[in-house]
Amino acid sequence: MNTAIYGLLFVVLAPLFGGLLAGVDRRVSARMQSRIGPPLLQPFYDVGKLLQKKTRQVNPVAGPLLLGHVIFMAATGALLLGGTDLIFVAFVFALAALFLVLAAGSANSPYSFTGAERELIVLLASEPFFILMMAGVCKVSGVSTFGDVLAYPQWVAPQLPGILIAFLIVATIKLRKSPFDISTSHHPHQELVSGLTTDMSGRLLAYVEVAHWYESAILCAFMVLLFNRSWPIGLVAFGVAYALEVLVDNSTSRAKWQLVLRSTWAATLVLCGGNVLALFVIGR
Amino acid sequence: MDRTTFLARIEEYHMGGWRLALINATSAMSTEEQPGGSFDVVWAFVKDNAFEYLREEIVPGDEVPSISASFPAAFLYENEIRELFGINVTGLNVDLGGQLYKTAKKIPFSPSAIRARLEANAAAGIASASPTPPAGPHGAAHAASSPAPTSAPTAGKTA
Amino acid sequence: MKRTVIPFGPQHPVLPEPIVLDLILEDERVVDAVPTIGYIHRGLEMMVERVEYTEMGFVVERICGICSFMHGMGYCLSLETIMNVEVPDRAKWLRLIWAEISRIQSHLLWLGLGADAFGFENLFMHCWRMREEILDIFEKTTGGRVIHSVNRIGGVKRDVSDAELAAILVRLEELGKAFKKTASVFATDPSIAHRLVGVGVLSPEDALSTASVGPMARASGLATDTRLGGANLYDQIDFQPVVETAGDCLARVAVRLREVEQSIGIIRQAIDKMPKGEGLPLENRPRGNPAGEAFTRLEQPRGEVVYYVKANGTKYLERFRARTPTFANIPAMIQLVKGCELADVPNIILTIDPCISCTER
Amino acid sequence: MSMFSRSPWILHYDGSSCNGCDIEVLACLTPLYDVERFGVVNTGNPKHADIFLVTGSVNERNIDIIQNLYGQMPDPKVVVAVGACACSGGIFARAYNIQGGIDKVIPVDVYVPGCAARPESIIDGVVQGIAALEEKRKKRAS
Repeated sequence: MNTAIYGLLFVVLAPLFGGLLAGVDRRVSARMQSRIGPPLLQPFYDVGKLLQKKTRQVNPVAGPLLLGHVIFMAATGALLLGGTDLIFVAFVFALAALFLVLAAGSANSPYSFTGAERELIVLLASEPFFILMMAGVCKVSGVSTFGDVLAYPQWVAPQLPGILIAFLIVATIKLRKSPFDISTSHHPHQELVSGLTTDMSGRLLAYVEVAHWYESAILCAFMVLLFNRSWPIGLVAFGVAYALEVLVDNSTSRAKWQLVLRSTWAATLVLCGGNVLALFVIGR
Repeated sequence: MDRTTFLARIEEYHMGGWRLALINATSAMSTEEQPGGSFDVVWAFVKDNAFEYLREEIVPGDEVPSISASFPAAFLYENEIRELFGINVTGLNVDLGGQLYKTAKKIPFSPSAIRARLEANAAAGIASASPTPPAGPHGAAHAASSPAPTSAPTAGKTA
Repeated sequence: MKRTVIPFGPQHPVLPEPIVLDLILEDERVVDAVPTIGYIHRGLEMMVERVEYTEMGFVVERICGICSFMHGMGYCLSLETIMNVEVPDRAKWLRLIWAEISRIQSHLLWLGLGADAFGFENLFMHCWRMREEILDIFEKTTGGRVIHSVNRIGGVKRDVSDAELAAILVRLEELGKAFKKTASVFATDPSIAHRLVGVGVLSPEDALSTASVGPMARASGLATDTRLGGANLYDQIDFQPVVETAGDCLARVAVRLREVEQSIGIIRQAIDKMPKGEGLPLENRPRGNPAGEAFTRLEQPRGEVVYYVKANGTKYLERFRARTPTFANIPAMIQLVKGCELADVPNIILTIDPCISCTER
Repeated sequence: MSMFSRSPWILHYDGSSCNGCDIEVLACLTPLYDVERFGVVNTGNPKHADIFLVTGSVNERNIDIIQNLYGQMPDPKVVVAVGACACSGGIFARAYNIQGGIDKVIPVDVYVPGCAARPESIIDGVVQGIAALEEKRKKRAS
């Protein structure tokens, strides 16, 4: 009963959290570029405007697919906090991301399509990370739901150093930060125009934005999971990680997809896989 | 124009390691000698700080050989003079087929097009250059009375 | 292999100006590129029919808003050659100083755009912030930010006081310090190297056969610099052309980085050497109409520009022609784009520093 | 007051301009002018844009492009013609290949004068564009 309320709370509050985070991000980035930057609530203004705009659907399936993208992103968070099995959550998370790829791929524009192809490439490399991460957390704590891991009396993180480092790399992809923003980018000056989102307008683009807010909140929840004994420390850890991402975003150029693929696989297989493998070997 | 001598001179520049600086055409309006007008075409080359050019007088319809075999970059200039002046350049390595500028009016720099514009201006009372070329050592008469086109390349000034 | 055609342009965020490259891709590798231009073709060369030679300079300045000063200067130099006008010394020096300031402005602008193309927005912002300093100097001395209109046939329209020149030196000194930091980021950042090293390599032979000019040729080891001819007082300046040998995108960036510092040095020498004082003559205005022809060459930020002016003794010129550096560099660009990856296309296009409005006139 | 006034996204297209206005449009984004303060984003993608900034005049070749870009922008949308060339053809109005200002092809809501238009006036043009955007939204809603 209690956990279901947490799930509902996530659905309602996560967009606020994600939107505000995006607002802080834009302002901090602007400061790093010696600009003042937009108001803190700018992401909300943007989405509000997009909802008022006329929507051009290039393909009738794009709308439902993107709605699915938002719903499944929200569901991922709800299921996580609602006490569902962690591995299952990781799968739903992957499914949510897949909806965006399908929606972008359904548009008949080369930019959107190439963006979808690139997104799929990094998705294939990064989604196993979340499954391995969950496996690691379950192995260390011996329990398999969010609440139980948080109630576990010992720290999970010290036993998962590889996963913590890999988390930073994968989060760069998930948060669409340079150098790994190859499928779409927050600053729209790349060779694929706006990549995945090139053909989405009005309401559809708003869905993508909102889903992205959910995604940020889910990553934050994952961080709390890793720092299980105290959620304020988890939040701080996420804050530090996010600050690092912003710093890296502002001090690197966009990588090419081969490098992205190599580093994601390295993060997933070597760091994360190695970490989980070590747990099983030592734990035996 | 003397095609063989011209291409031989071009090849000399090529072998000498010169860089193609530009191919430039100028339309001269009709005169008594050339009722259809003519073109004054310059092929200019640069090496270190030296700037030299070959000059030919071309009558509309004359065939001008492409120099893209010796200077591959010439294709851009040759497509340009073909499209803007209507000069009949043959044997290009890259033929853009009139798609380079794609101007609203075809062949806008040709003697007849210039003449038509100037006459229209004069008729409408808009101040513009005179549709009849001034007599004297310069202008259209100059091109007609210029030395034999395949004479030694004139050393141009560098600025 | 599946082939995709990506229409790169005419409207594309990486390109501030319209040019079309139809990129034929196999996966993400470009197998062919077909260029189309003409979106900015105004036919301003033919405006000589209706614009008197005295006013044509203002049209020529607007061939391009980035090298506006140099275009105006080139036009005036051509007519001064035809009309045999001796330009006063101080005017010549002022032209040289403004020309070098234009070079710094253009290179900073380009470095920013280049950084933006490979996804380094922060560098873009910092380069453009420095560029605003240069624009401020321009505005103070000429009255315009991008279009200056200070050149006249026979000299320049405005004087810059000695005190102002000294102040410019101080500002450039400051700028030079800030620029050094930014330049070191371009030169040493590994993520930039990942995008630029070994990308779009132009060999010295290819640079010659594609008739490349300016930083494009100099990055491939050719020491071509029109300023070495010594015209326009450059014979009184001590400088060496900036040459790099790698021929890749990073080399082209490096040439421009070093040229910014070189230009600051040239301006310093010029201010040092020029005749001082108030009320020195600035122009010798010619009388009558020009007759004759002239080829004028200048080293613009993007490379050698060639002007051809033919006058027939009337107040309307018979022919004006500008062969701009980007026009000369397009064959090289097309050659480099073939065989590269989609992600490299913006870098290759931008490292030639394309100025399409120059190209199409 | 709706969200439109707080989040005008821009699409910039260079008609046949000399680059002067284009670089001034870009300069608006950079630290000295920083239009992102007002929520302005240079999208580079017609499907995301609210305000169409056009610099330079119209020639035969870019008519289709400008109409196409305008057509791709979802309603409500406004057009801001930046610089003398976009307003009337400017100094190039007399050139043979120029047909005139942007309003020959698409409806223009705001004209920004200048050769080249200064960043301050471009920002002013965008602000006026926002007001026009707001009106169009109201019309659509009613």
